[in-house]
Amino acid sequence: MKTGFYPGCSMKGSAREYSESLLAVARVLGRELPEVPDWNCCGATAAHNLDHDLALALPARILAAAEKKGMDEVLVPCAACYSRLKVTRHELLEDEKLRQRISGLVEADYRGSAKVVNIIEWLAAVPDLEKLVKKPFQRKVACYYGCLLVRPAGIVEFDRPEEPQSMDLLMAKLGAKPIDWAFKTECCGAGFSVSRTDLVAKLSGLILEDAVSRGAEAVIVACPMCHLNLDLRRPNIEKRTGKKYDIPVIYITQVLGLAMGLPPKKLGLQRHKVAVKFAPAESPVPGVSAKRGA
Amino acid sequence: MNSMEKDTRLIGREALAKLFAQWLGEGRRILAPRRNGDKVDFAEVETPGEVSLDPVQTGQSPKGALFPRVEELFSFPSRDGRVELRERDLAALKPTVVFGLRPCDAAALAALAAIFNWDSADALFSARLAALTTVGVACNRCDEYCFCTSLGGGPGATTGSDILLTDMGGGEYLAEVISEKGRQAIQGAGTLFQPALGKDKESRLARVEKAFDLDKVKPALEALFDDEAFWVEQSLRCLGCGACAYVCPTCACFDIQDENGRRLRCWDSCGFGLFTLHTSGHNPRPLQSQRWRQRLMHKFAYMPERQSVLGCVGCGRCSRACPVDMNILEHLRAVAEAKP
Amino acid sequence: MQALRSKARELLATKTVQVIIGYARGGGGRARAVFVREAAKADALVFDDSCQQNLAVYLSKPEVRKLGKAALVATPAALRAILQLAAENQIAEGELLALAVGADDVVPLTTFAAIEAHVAARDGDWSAAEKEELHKYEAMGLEERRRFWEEQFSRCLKCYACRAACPLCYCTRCTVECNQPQWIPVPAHDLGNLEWNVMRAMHLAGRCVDCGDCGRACPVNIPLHLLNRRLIREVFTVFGSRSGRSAKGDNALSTFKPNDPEDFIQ
Amino acid sequence: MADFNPKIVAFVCNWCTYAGADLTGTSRMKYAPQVSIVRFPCTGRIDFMLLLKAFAGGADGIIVSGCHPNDCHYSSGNFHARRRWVVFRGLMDFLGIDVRRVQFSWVSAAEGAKWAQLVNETTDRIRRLGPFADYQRLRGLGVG
Amino acid sequence: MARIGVFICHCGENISATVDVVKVVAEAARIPGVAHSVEYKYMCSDPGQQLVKNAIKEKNLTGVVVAACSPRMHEPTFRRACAEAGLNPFLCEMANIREHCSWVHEKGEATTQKALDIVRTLVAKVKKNKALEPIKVPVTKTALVLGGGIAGIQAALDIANSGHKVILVEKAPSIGGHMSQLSETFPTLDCSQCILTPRMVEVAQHANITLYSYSELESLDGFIGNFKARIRRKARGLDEKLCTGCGLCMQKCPTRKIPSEFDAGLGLRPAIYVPFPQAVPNKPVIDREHCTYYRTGKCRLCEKVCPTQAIRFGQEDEIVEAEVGAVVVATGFDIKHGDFFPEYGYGKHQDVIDGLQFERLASASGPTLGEIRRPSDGKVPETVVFIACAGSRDPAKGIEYCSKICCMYTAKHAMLYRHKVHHGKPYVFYMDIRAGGKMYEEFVRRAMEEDGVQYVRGRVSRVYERNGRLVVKGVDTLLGARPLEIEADLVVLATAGVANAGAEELAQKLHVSYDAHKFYAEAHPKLRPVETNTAGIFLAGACQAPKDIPESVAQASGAAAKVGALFSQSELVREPLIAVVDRQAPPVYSSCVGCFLCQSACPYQAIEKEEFRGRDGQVVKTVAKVNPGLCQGCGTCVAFCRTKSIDIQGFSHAQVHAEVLALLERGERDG
Repeated sequence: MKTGFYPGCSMKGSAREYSESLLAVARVLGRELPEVPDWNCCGATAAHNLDHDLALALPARILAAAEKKGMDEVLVPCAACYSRLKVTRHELLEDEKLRQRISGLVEADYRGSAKVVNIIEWLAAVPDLEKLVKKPFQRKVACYYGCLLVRPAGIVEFDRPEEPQSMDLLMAKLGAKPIDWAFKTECCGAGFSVSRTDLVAKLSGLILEDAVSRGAEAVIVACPMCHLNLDLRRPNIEKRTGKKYDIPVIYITQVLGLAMGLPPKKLGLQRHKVAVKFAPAESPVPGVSAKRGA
Repeated sequence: MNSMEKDTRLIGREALAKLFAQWLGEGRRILAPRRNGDKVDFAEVETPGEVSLDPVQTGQSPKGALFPRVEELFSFPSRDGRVELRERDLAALKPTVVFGLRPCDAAALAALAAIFNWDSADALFSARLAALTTVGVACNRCDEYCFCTSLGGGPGATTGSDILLTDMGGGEYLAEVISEKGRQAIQGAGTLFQPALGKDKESRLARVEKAFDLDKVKPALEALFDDEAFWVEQSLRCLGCGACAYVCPTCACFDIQDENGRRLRCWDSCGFGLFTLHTSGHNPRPLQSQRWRQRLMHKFAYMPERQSVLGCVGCGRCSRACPVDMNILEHLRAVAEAKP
Repeated sequence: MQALRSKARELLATKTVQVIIGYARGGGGRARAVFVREAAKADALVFDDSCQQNLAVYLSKPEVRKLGKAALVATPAALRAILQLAAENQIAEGELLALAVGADDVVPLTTFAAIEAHVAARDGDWSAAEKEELHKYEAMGLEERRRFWEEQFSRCLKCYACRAACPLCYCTRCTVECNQPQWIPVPAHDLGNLEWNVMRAMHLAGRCVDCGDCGRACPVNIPLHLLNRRLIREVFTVFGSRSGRSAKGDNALSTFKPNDPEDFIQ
Repeated sequence: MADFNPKIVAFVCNWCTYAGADLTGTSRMKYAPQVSIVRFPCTGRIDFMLLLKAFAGGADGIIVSGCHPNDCHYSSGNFHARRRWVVFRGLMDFLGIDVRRVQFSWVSAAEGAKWAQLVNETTDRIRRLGPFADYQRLRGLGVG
Repeated sequence: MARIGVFICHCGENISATVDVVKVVAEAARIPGVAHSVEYKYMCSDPGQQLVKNAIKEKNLTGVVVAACSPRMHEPTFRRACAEAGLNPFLCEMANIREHCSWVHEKGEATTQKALDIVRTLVAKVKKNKALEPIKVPVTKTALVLGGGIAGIQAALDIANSGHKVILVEKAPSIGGHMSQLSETFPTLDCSQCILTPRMVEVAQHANITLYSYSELESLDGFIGNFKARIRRKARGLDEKLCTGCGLCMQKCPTRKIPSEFDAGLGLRPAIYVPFPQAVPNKPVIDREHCTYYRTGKCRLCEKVCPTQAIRFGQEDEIVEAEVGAVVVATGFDIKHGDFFPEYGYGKHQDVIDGLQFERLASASGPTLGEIRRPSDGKVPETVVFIACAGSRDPAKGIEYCSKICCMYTAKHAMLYRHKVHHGKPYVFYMDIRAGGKMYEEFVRRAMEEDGVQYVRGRVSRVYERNGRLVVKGVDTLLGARPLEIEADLVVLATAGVANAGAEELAQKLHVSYDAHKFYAEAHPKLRPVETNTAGIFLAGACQAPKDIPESVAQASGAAAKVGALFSQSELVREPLIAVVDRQAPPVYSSCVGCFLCQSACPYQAIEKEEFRGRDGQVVKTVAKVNPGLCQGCGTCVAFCRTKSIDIQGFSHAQVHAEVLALLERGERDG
């Protein structure tokens, strides 16, 4: 099983800590994660609003490259990229004529042997992960899946679209206590994270509010967009709700890293806007500056 | 035919090659024993080099030259319900030289002719026969299955051959020109031959011991006809396939089939259960033992009676071909020595 | 061989069976079938590598059946044939016993169960040579294979020695003998020969016990057993069943699994 | 080969594919006219000998189609047929006969469109393969 | 010599538009054996049929080919016509030059040529056709009805009332089915029990009906008119003859806290119980899973208190066998419990319930005696949200089809709620309202207009708990797709109607086909809605698809009528298109060698063994024989037969062989 790694733009930018933590964790798991050679933008979110062919061509080129390199699966940690790649794979395999046309466009033939997996699928496939847990992450966590990881159900065919469980199960393995809450798959406003920050504040606010009101100590995410909106946009949220929220937003890979006992710095925890520290009862996660703000 | 004075000469390999060329030039086709894998059978050849005379016998007899496995007698193409009758163009039959057949096979031609032209002359067969010239090669070897001598034939017998060659060693053949046809076949090739200078073939011929007394066979068969136990015993091993009949140089049973507007004649065998099956479902020869009896009776009792010729020449092919080692020689001995 | 002869003597003397169907020395070093009915004649029996014929073929011959209960000197293939014949209701328990001849012993197998066990215990895969033989033809290109078989079949005489020699061609009316309608042309021309040989192979699919007698019997040396071999493998690899292993077993083609492969079906 | 008009025979079951082909008609979908249908109660009834007969008679291609698995009007006829075709194809291929000339398919009574598509695709394939000369030639061979 | 008549139909323009009919007529006339070849505008019309009849008489035809539409359309028509003209109907074949030719090809030579090919093929076939006589099989005039819901009850009563015996099998302890669980019924709001129980009693008392409650079908063999059913009577744990149904055992049973199936889990029942007071038969069963005695080996309290010593702990299941001539399948449906929509929180929040549970809450005989009280705390809900299409019409997450009954019962529920809780606020989220049916639309309007039920056109995205109340998050698409949140006390899901759990297994026992959703398939969606593809087995009620009461009853009566028609004759006439095995005079008897490969291939166990004995009485031959009653004519055996000893009438070797050759003739026929 040869797994390729498609970082996409955010993993190299706003979500550096996501890929840092992923790679750190992969190292412990003894998994190679070579990047898909000469990868390009997945096209989210602009392409599919503008040109259907383009929206398919961009991911098709990525997948073809991976396939050419003999990769059996491509790990796509960013939910947005994941969605694009998964949708493209689906459409091309459904329609041979389309597949040929798009293959022509990108001058590379994608036959579908390289599969697309998201971070949860990938981690869930690791045999007895729990054995690697050194420091159980004993926190009440709200597993936030966001919109793209599980939708459209018919295409991603991953978990239950409205009431997903896979991340909760993963967290439980790491010692955390997933809470039952209502906003697991509600929209964080990613589409508007630049253009309409007020909407982002509103939508993400509802998410935080529900998580906090049900006693969550951390929101766990598997998507750079979600993280950006719940973490970086925290001031906007607080401005809109007039409330303060200390609840940190942590990548699933970071939680795993912490549970494995990796140093927080290696996991890029210090990069978060909202400091990863917990109620005084617990000692703050070592090595992370407690100060707020950038 | 053989009333004329003996014409005997010598011919060498190279000359033989020239003779082949001449035949081909005259528009004849040459059928001769040719090796195909581990089998040697009659097939079209152009040079003596292709001919393989080493085995005692070819797997199949040359009877196909006169009586092919499947042949079209005439055709009746139909279009939109209108039927037209097309006779077979006998003139179109290619003159043929069968080269390298053994004296037993040559003798078999007489048996075939006797059947096909018995009550009425078979036009197609006769035309094929007329266009056929036989150049036999005497046997200088034989095997345990040969018994020509028991049936009045012999390794050097000339009956049925238009020319008979005997390998005298050193690439030299003694050529006996036996018939008019034979003479025609070497017309204008006189220079290819040397005089025989009293060379005698006898020394070169194989020794085939007499295996039984033929005179006893026919009466014994007739006496044994109703001896069911005898025939069952004789044929217990027989599986009733047609191998013996189909390799036999004299077996002439055939079936008529209409197919895609053609009337075809194809080989059949009295060994098959279907051979005597009536439309009613009744079969006068339901058992293999009866069919085996029929095989022997037909060759050694009925044919001598009706066509005054034996239905067997002792080539031994059937015994060699039989998947279960039925050896006709043994069975004939058994008949001859039977005490009914 | 001595063991075989004494066993035969015993079986006949004790009237356990009326006939021993075995091998005797034939012409030209060949072995041939023999039907021994008196203990005194048991010494005619031989058993060596020349004993190839599948004697089970005689179990459906009326004249042989008339001889009474038989003991059959059985090669492994003959044992399989007996089981297959039983599975196809052609012979019944107790009608015969099989003599499985070993290196220096002979094992009488009186029940089908015993035969099944004996076969199962010695069941093996084809020899490397046998596999190679089959592979040789499969390695050919499609066209090359077509030419090969066309040449082979062009020699076929329709003498039906293959059918006669086959222990499972016991039908009293063969498809080739049906003329209302005429399924297969009677003449031995190329089309008739192809259809005959396809039909023969198909009708043995899931039934052939792989004795190779069809090929051995052919007077013009057509490697007919290859056709059966090819289908034996097909049936085994695709349906996982092998004929001649059970006296009850259903024929692979008259049974099915709902999830049988169908990748070739659009 | 574009101008070559193949002869294609379709052996279909009465309950699914024949009805499906009827539906193609009632829906007025068009397809290539080279295919002619022979109706059987069930694919289980279809003797492999008939396929040989069709080829011998000059067919360049054959379609065999019936009910989808579990839909068989006789509950299991198509399952038996399926096994038969597995073996038959194996043999054909071994004899050097191009199995692409026989198209097996499941077409239900509701799949009028699929029938049209099946016929058209098969016709195209047979066109590409050309006349089945190798087989039709055999009719003439081996007669003295 | 054959004298075939060919009759080519224009079908108005349907054929003649693309096929040169005149040419086909001319060409057909030249086919060997064709004695008569004509065309006509509408061959199926009376004059058209007359054409055929006259020709048969005048030209004394030996066979008829009608080149027109699909045989599936008009074969019976023309076969009848032939019969009327004195020609055996099975000497008539149809050449399908419409569906398979004129409709699917463009006008042109190729199309005309194909039409001719088809005609030639059928001419070749019909020349080989044989005159066949219909098969007669006896009919056992007893019907087996599976399922004691309203459909089964109706079917059983109708058949019984027409004077035939009925065996009614119900797997539950009592008949009544889902209808007995309902509170009131739309559109009239009359009490379900009130109209149902009299029927139940009638069943129990009817002289022609044998009721096996708490029983299930074990197996069904045989064929139309001659089925053999094996029925498992599950052990009730008591002697029904002795039990008077006094109910003492139930009062005394110490194990009382078992969720009642009848109350959809909202009520409790003891371990020995009748599902509901009006149960028929009114005899309890012991639930061995919960019964203290079966669990611990102690108790036997019921045995002690039983005034008639009816309790039988040792009782075992009993198999009864019955011969029946017809079967009515009325096994009903189920509503999808649990969740197509986990986000609605069914099973997570006690106060999210399904429609059936609401029925029980609203039912006077229910756990709350008809008061609407929510399960969690028994409070009367102030706000109730009803969610329609909770799974139906949702290919992505639920099922494609419309469950049909939900729109109506949801309206009913909302109404009943308002009638019982006057100040309550009922909301209904819906996609569309499907109220097709007599007085249905009016009924829904009443709910909206008179009972003030709030209908919101939109879907609900999730239901979650927020400080003690259920938040229903949805959208109102009629008010500009405005997101909408309603805080409710009770949420009722109109979950989809689905096939019974055991539906597939039963279908296999019965050899009837079923659709992708495991609902039983009718023989024809429009014209044979109550028959299955298996002759003699009929459908009634929701086992075929979700149905409301009137529909189920109507179909049940329909099925009963079919059974009546079947039972109206003592012999059943079947088409003789079945397999037969060759027979010949002794000593051959048959060309069959008795390998019996056909036997294991036959889907209907129709192949039997026949032994022939010689003069000495010894068996000389054992060959195959086809049971004409069981054979359905698939012909699978035929393709297996190496000796070609089995043939199938109507699709015989001779016929199909001739067809294939003729098809490929195309005029030329050179050597």
